[in-house]
Amino acid sequence: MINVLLWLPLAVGIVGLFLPKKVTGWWATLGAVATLGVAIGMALGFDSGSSGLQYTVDTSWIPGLGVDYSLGIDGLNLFLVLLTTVIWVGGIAFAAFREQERPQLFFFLMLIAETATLGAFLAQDLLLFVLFFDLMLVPFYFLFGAWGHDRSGEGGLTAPAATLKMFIYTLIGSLLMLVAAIATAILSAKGGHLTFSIQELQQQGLGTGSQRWIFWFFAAAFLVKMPAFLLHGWMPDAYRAAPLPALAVFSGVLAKVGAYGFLRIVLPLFPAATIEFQEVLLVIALASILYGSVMAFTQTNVRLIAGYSSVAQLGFITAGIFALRADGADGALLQMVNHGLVVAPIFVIVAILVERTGTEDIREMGGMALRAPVLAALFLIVALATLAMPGSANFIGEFYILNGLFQTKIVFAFVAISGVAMSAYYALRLYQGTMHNRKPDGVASREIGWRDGIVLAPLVLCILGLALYPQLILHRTDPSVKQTVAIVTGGPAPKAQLADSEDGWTGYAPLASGGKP
Amino acid sequence: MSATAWAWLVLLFPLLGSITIALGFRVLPARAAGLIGTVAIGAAFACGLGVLVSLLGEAPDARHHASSLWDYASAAGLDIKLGIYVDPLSTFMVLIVSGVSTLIHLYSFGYMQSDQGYRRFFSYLNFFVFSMLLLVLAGNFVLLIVGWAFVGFASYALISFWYRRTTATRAGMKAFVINVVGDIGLTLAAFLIFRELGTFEYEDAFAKAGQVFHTNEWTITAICLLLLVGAFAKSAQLPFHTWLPDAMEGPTPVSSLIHAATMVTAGVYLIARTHPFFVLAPTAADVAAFVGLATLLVAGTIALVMTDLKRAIAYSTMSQIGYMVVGVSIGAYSAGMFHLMTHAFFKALLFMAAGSIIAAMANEQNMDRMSGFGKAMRFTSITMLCGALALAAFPGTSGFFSKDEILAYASARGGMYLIFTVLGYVGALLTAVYTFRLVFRVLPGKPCPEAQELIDTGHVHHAHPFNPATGEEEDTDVGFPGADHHIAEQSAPMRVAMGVLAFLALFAGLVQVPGVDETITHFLDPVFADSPLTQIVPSVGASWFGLAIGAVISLAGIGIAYLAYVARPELPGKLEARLRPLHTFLYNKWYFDEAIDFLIVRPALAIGRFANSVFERFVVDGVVTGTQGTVRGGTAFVRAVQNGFVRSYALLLLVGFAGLALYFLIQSS
Amino acid sequence: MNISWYIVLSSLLFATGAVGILIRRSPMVILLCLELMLNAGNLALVAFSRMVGNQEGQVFALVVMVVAACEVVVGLGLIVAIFRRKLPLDVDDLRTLRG
Amino acid sequence: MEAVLFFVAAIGALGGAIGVVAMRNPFYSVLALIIHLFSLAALFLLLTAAFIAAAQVVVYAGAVMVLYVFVVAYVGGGGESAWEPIPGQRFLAPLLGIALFVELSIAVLSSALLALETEGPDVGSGFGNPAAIGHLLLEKFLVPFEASSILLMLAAVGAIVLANRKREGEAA
Amino acid sequence: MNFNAPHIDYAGISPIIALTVGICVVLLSAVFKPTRRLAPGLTLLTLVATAGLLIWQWGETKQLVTGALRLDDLAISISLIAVLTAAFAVLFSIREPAAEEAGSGEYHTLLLGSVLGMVLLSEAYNLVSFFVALETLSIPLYILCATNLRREGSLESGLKYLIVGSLGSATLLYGMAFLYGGTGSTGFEGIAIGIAHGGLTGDPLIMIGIAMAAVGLAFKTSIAPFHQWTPDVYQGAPTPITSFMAVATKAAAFAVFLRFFDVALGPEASDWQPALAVLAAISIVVGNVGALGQDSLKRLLGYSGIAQAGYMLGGIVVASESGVSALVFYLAAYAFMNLAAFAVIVARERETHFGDDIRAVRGLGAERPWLAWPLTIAMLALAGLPATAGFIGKLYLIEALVEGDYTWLAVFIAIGTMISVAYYLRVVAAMWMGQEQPGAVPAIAGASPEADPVDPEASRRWYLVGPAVLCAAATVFFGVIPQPLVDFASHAGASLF
Repeated sequence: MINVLLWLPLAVGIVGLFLPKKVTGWWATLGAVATLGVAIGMALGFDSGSSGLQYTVDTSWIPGLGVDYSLGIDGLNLFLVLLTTVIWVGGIAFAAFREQERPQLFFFLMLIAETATLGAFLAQDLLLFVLFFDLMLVPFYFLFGAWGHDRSGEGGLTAPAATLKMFIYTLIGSLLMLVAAIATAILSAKGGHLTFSIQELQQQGLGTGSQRWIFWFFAAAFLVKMPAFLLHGWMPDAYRAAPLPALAVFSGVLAKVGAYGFLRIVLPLFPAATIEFQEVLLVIALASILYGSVMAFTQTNVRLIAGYSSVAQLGFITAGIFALRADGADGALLQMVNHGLVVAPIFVIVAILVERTGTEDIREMGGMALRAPVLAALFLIVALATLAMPGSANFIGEFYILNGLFQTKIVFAFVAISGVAMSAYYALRLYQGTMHNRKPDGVASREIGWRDGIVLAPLVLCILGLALYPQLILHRTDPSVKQTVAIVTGGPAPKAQLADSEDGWTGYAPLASGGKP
Repeated sequence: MSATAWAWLVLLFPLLGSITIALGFRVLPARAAGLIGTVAIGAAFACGLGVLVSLLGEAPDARHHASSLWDYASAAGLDIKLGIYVDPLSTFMVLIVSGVSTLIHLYSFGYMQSDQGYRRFFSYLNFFVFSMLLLVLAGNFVLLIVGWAFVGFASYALISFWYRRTTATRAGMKAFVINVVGDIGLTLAAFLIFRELGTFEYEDAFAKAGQVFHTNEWTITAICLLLLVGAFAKSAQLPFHTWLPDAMEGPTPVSSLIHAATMVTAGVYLIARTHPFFVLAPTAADVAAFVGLATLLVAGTIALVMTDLKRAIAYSTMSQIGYMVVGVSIGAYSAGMFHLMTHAFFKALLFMAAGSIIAAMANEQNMDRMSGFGKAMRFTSITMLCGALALAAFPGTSGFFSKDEILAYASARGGMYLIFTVLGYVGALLTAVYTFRLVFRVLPGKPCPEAQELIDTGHVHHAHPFNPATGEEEDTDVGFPGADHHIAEQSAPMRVAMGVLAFLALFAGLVQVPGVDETITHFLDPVFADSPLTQIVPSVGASWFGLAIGAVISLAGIGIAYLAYVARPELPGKLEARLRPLHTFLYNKWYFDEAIDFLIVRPALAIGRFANSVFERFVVDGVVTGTQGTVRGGTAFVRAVQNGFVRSYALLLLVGFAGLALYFLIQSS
Repeated sequence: MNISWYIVLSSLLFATGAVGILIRRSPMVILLCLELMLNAGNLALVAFSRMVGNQEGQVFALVVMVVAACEVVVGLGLIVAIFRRKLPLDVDDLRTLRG
Repeated sequence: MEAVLFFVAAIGALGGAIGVVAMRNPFYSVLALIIHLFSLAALFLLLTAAFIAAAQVVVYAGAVMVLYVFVVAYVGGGGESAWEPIPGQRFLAPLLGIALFVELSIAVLSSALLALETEGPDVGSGFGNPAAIGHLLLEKFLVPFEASSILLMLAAVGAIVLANRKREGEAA
Repeated sequence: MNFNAPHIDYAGISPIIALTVGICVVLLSAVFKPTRRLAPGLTLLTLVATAGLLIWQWGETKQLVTGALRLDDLAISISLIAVLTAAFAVLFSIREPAAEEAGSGEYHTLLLGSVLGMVLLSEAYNLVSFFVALETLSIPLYILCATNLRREGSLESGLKYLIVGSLGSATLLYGMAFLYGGTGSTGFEGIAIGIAHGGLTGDPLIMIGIAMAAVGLAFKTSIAPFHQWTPDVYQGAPTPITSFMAVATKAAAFAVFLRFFDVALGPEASDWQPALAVLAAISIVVGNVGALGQDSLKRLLGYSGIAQAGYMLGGIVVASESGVSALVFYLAAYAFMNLAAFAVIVARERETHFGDDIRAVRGLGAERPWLAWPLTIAMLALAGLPATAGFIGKLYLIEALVEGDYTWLAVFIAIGTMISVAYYLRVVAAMWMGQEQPGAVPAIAGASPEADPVDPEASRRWYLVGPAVLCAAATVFFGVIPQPLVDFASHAGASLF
C-alpha cells in the first residue's frame, strides 16, 4: 500500500513519457488523482489513537552501509502526505489545462517531484530521508530552469541562473546534512551495529557534544529549505523565475519538508542540543516572521508578496516546533497543512491574474472583482485564511503555536503575535490591490472558467472544511506529537486522553537543562 | 424547546440567509435577496424571543446554560468546543442585535434598492448579524474571538462595499487592521487566562477566577487590560477610535447598524460579560472608566465642529459608547446595558434619517450646504427630531433615563467616581449642543437647492457623481453613496423601520424608570449578582434628583444650540474666528490620525523599504555574491597558474615535493 | 668510503637534474636531465644494495636502465614528430593548452 | 686509493651533470652526459656492481647516446635563446634545487640507520656479477624482467608510430 | 651454480598472459594489410578474454611468481574496471582520426600495452614490478596522447605528459630507492617488516622516501599540486584516450596507491595520513574551483577529475578496510559516469564543428534525447545527486571518513560537491535550457572549433550511443540497487588486509 503510494507517481510519469503530447496532461492528472485516492484510503484506515508508526515497510536496502528502505506513517506525516497528494493534483491539473512545451517531460518531472516529496515525508530511515530530500530538488531544477521566465531582459537573472542559485543554496544544507546523518549513525552506533533507522538511533542516543554540531548541520538544511531569515537569498530570484504550477506545489509542500524534518529528526535525535539551542532557533523564527511580513508589505511583485508571506508563515511554524510543547508542535503541524492549502491556491490565482493583467506588479492590477465575483470570492477566502482569520484553521494553528510559545517563552510570543497584525495588512493588500480599487486600462477583468474553477474550488473547500473542523487533524497528530515532544522534554510519553484530564493544560515545560545524555 | 436550542436557531438563520444569497447571486432576483435577508433576521429575532420566553420560564438563578456542538480544536490539553452560553445578558444582546438588525434590513430593503451589488450587500449584512450573534452567544473565549474577528471582517467588507473608491478600500483596511490589533489583545488575554485558569470556557474561568487570583494581582490586571485593548479597538475608544469616522465611507445602513447600533457596542458587552475579572482588578476597571470618560469628552468636542453629517453622528456615537463603558466599568452594569439599548434605537434612527437626507442631497454630506429639509422631507425630519431629542436626553425620552442612570450610579458610588458624574453632565451638555447643531443646520431655514428641487419636482436631485473626499470621479460600475438611493418619503419599508425606531427612541426609556419599574435591572440581575458593586444602588430620590439636573442640562444645551444656529447664526463664525487654534485642533480631530501615522505606519513602511532596498541587497545577497566572488577569484588564480608552460608545471610539482618532504622531515622523530 | 657519501652525491645529481628540467627549454636537453635524475636513482639503488648486501637494488637499477631507454626512445620519437610538424623545438612554445 | 677513485669519479659525474644542464648546445650536453655516465659506471664498480657498470657503459653510453646523437644531428641542435619567458623560473629553479638537495641530505645524514656510516658488509666475490644478477632476474624478478621486455617492444612500436614517415604526419 | 625456476601459478597470471598474447596478435595483425581491419575486434576479444579470466580468478588470494605480484580481489576488481574502460575506449576509437593516424594495429597494441601495465600495477607486490608496471602503463599513454599527429595539441599534450610524467616517476624511483635502502627489501611486506622491526618508524630516510613515493603516486592520480598535467593532457589527447586515461589510469594508480601505502607503509600510517588528507583537501578545492567556467568539456572533466581524485584519496587517508571498499566503489561508479559523459562528447565532437566545446551540446535535450539523457545522468551523478551511483559513492566515502575520524575532510567533500554543482549543472542547463550564454570560441587545438565534422552520423552510431546509454543505465541502476556493487567493493576491501 505505502509502496504504491510512493512509487505510483513515478510509474505514471515514466509511462507518460511515451504518450502523445495531447494526453500526457490528462494521464498525469489521472495519476495524481489516483495517488490522492491511495493516500485518502490510507488516511481512512489510519488508527488515530496510536502514536506509533503504521503501514510500515522495513527491508534492508544497502546492508553493506546499514541503510534500510523503511517507510511508515504516523501522526506527524499523515496529513503532510495528504497535503502533498492534494496540492499535486491541483498543480498538475492546472498545468494540464494549459499548453506546455515538451509536456511529456514537464509532467514526468512533476511526478518525480511528487514521489521524491512523498518519500521525504514517508522515510523512516535517516539516510533514505536525506536521499529523498536531495532528490526533491532535482526535478524542480529542471522545471524552474527549463520552463521558467528568463528575466535577463529586465536586469534579473536568467531562469537557469536563478535556479542554479536556489539549487546550490539548498544543496549546502542538504550536503552538510548528509555528513551529519552519517555522523549521527556512526557516532551513536559506537562501533556497534550501524543503522540509520530513526527509531533505533533514537534508542541508541548520541553524546551531547556531537549533538551540538550535528544539530546545526541539520538545522542548516531545514532552515534553507523553508526558507528562514538570512537563508532566504535564493527565494526571490527562484520565485520570480519559476513557472507558476510548479511554484504552487513547490512553496505549497517543499517548504514544509524542512519544518517536518525538525519534528521527525532533530527533536527526537538531538534532544539535548534542541533544548540548548531553543532560544536561538526561536530568534531565527521571530526574525523570519517579522522580516517576512515587513518585506511582504513592501513588495510589489505578487509572487514575492506570497513568497515572503511564506517566510513569515514558516517562521510561525518553526516557533511552534521550538516552543517544545505539545500544543505548539500540534499547531505547527496543523499550520503546515493550512499554509500548504492556502499558498498553493494563491499561486494558482496569481497565475490566473497574470494571464488577465499581463503583469506581476500589484500596482498595475486591480478592480478585478466586479466582472469576476467567483474568483474574487475564492481569493477572498484564501486571503482571509492566509491572514489566519479567526474561524479559519490557520487561526487555530497559529493559536496553538502562539499558545505554546506563550506558555514557555512569553516574550517571544508577544513579538511573534505582532506578525499576525502585519499578515492582516499584506494579505488584504494583496487581495485589494488585485480585486478592488480602480481597474487600470488593459486589465481584462474576466471570470475564471470551469477549468480553473475545478482546480481552485476543491482547495478552497479543503480550507473551509478544516475551518469548521480542525479537530480532524489535531486529533490525529496529537499522540505522535506528544511522544516526540516528550522525548525532548524528558517528560513521560503522555497518554492520549491527557487532553481531558484536569491539569492537562500545564503542558510539559522544558527541563532547565540536560534532556537526554 | 430549550433556550440553547432556540439560541442555535438564532445563529442558524442569518448564516443560512447569508449563504443562500451568496450562492444564489446569479439566480436570485434582487428583491428576493433583500426579502430572504430580512426574513432570516426576522426569524432570528423571533427565536431570540423564544430564548427569552424559555429563560423567563426558569428560576432567576438557573437562567444560564452552556451547550456545544462538537470539539472544535481539542488537543494537547487545550479544550476548545464549538459552544454557546445563554444567559440573560447574552439574550438581552441577542434581542437588541436581531431586533435592530431586522429594522435596518427593512430600511436597506428600500434604501439600497437601486444600488449595484444589492445581493452582495444583503449577504454581507446577514453575515454580519450572524457574526454579531456568534459574538454575543459564544460560550468560550476562542469562539468569542472568532465572532469578534468575523464582525471585524463584516465591517471591513461593508465599509469597502463600494470597492472601487480608494477612500472606501483604505478606510476598510484601516478598520480591519485596527480591529485585528483588538483581536490580538483578546488572543493574548485568552492565552493568559488559559495559563492561569487552564480553560477557555466562560463558566469555569469565572468560577476559578475567584479562587485563583486575589484582587489586583498583576496577572488578572494584565488579563483585563488585554481584554480592554480588544474592547476599545472594537468600540472605537481612545486611542483606537480613528477607524470609526472613516468607516462612514460605507453605505448609510451599514453605519447605522454596525457603526452605531451593534458592533461598536461589543466592547461594552465584553466588559459586562467579563465583569468577574474586572471586579478582581479594580485598577483595570478604573482605567477602562477613565478612558471611556476621555473618549466621551474628546468625541463630544470633535462632534461640535464636524461639518460632515455622518461623521458628526459617528463622533457622537463614540461619546455615547464612552458613557456605556464608564457605566459597565464602574459597576452600573444594567444601566450601561440599558444605555446600550436606547442608544441602539436612537442612533440607528439618526443614521437612517441622515441617509435619507444624504440621498436627497445626492451624495453631499457637508452640513454647511444643507438646510430647509424640514419642509422638503417631513417624515424624515420628524423622525430625525425624535432621534435627536433622545440623544440629547430630552426629558422623558429613552436617552434621558438611560444616561442619567449611569451618572446617578456614579454619584451613588461616590468618592472619586463623582468626577464621572460631573464630567458626565458636561458631556451631556456637549451632546445636547452638537445634536441640535445638526438638527438646526439641516431641518429649518430656507431650503437649499436640492431640497428646493425635491419640493418642486418631488424628485431626488441628481448630481454628477464624484467622491467629495478625493474629488475623483466615481466609478459607477460598482456604485457609490447616494447613487440614486431612496429617501424615506418614497419608500414604505424605510418609513416602517424609521417609524418603529422613532417610537422606541421616544418611549423605550419607560421600561426602566427609577422607582417605578426597573425591568432591565431585574432581568439582568442574575448575571451580575456575583459582583459586589451591584450592592450599591442609588436611592430613588437621588436618581430623580439626577434626572432633574439632566433635564435642565439637556434643555440648556438645546437652548445654546438654538441660540447659536437659529437665533444668531453669525455667532459660530465669530467664535470660530476667536478660538481659531482650538477650532483647528478640534477640526483635525485632536490630530490622532497624524500621531498614529507618524508613530506606527511610517516607521513600519520605512523599515520595509530599508529591508527591501538595503538589507536584502547587501546583506542577504551579499552573502551569495561574496562567496561567489571568492570562488571566482580562486578560479582566476588556478587558471593563471595553469599557464601552459610545462616547465612551470614541473616547478610546481617539485615545489609540492619540497613542501611534502619538509612536512615529513618535520614529522620524523 | 661510507655509503652516505654515495647517497649524498646521488641526491646532488638528482637536484641537478631537476634544476636542468626547470631551466632548459630544448626538449632534448630536458630528456637528458631526466636521464640524470634516473641515474641518480640508480646510483642510490646500487649504493643501498651494497649497503644492505643484497643485489635486488642492482637488479632494480638494471630495470631502471631499460625504462630510461624506453623513455628516451619515446621522447626522441616525439621530438622527431614535432620536428616533422615544423613546430619549434622549444617546450615554452608548446602552450596552446592552458587555463 | 679507493677514496681517490671515488672523488675522481664523483667529480666526473657531477661535472658531467652540470655540463648537461649548462651547455647551450644540445650536442655538447649529450657529450657531457656521456662523461657523466662513464664516471657513474666507475662508481658502480666501486660499489662492486660489475654487471651494472658494464650494462651502463654498453647500453647507455653506447646505444642510447648514439641514438641521441643521431636525433640531434637530424633535428639540428640549435642552442636556445637566453630569454626566460616564465617569470621567476630562473630564480626559483636553483633555489628549489638547493632545497631538494638539502632536504635529501638531511634525510640521509640525520637517519638513525647506522649502516649508512659503513662501507657496507663484506660480500662474497660473486656479489653483483652477471651470474648473480641473472639468477635474480630469472627467479625472483622474472615478472619485471618479462614486463620490461614488453615495455621495450611497446616503446619501439611507439617510436614507429611517432616517427613513421609514410603517413602524412609531415604533410601538415 | 644451479638454476631453480620459480614456481609459476599459471591460473593466477592467466589474465596477464592473455593480454600479452593479445598484444602480440594485434601487433601482428597490423603487419599484414588484410588483417589490419581486425585490430579493434581482436583487441575487444583479448579484453573480453582477460575479463573472463579475471572473473574466473575472483575470490582467489595468492602471491604470484615469488611474490612479485599479488592476485586478490582488489587487483581483480581494479583490473576489471581497467579492462572494461579499455573496451569502451576501443569502441570510441572506431572512426577515430587518431587511430587511423597511428595505424589501427599499433594504436590498439599500445592501448593493450597500457592495460597490461594497469593489470600488473594493480597486482604489483614489490618495488621493481611496481615501477615497471607503472612505466608500462604510462609510456604507451605518452604515445597515444600524441597519436593525433595532425593536431598540435595532441603532440603538445604527449610531450607535456612525457616530461612531467617522467619527472614524477623519477621522483617515485628515488623514493623507492630510499625505502629499499632503509629496509633492505623490495617486497611490500618486506618493507613493512623492515620499518616495523628495524626500529625505523619515523626515520628521516623512510619519511623522505614516503614523501617521494607519495609525490609519484599523487602525480599519477592527479592530486593537486601535482595535477597540472591533467587538464592539458585530457584536452589535448584524442577523446577516446582521454576517457581511457581519466578512468583506467586513475583506477590502477589508486590500486597501487592503496597497496603501497596500506601494506608497505602501513606502519607509518599515522605519519602520512594527515599529509594525504591535506593533499585531498587541496585537490578538492583546486579541482572544483578550476573547473568553473571551463568551456572545453574535456578540460572541465579534467578538472573535475582532479576534484574527484581528491574525494577518492579520502579512502586512502583513513587507511581502513572500509576506506578501501569505498574507494573501489567510487572508482567503479566513476568509471560509469565518466564513460557515459565521454561517449556523448566523442559523438558530438565528430558530429558538430564545435569540437568538445560546451556549445556542442547546447539544445541536445530537444534534438538528441538519447545522448542528452546519458550526459545529464552522468553530470548529476558526478555532482553526487541521489538515485545515482555517485551519491552512494560519496555516501560510502563519507561513511569511511567519519569512521576514520576525518569528518572535517567529509565536510570538505560536501563543500566541494556544492561548488562542483555549479559547473556540472552548467552543462545540463546547456542541454535542456538552451539559455547558455555563448562563450568565446576557444582558439585551442584541443577543441579546434573549425575542425570539420568527421562523422555527421556520429550521434546514431551504436558504438557511441550504446555505451552512453549502457553506462548511464548502470549509473542509475547502482544508484537505486547499489548492494551488488557494494559487495564487489567490500570484497576488494577485505582482500587487502
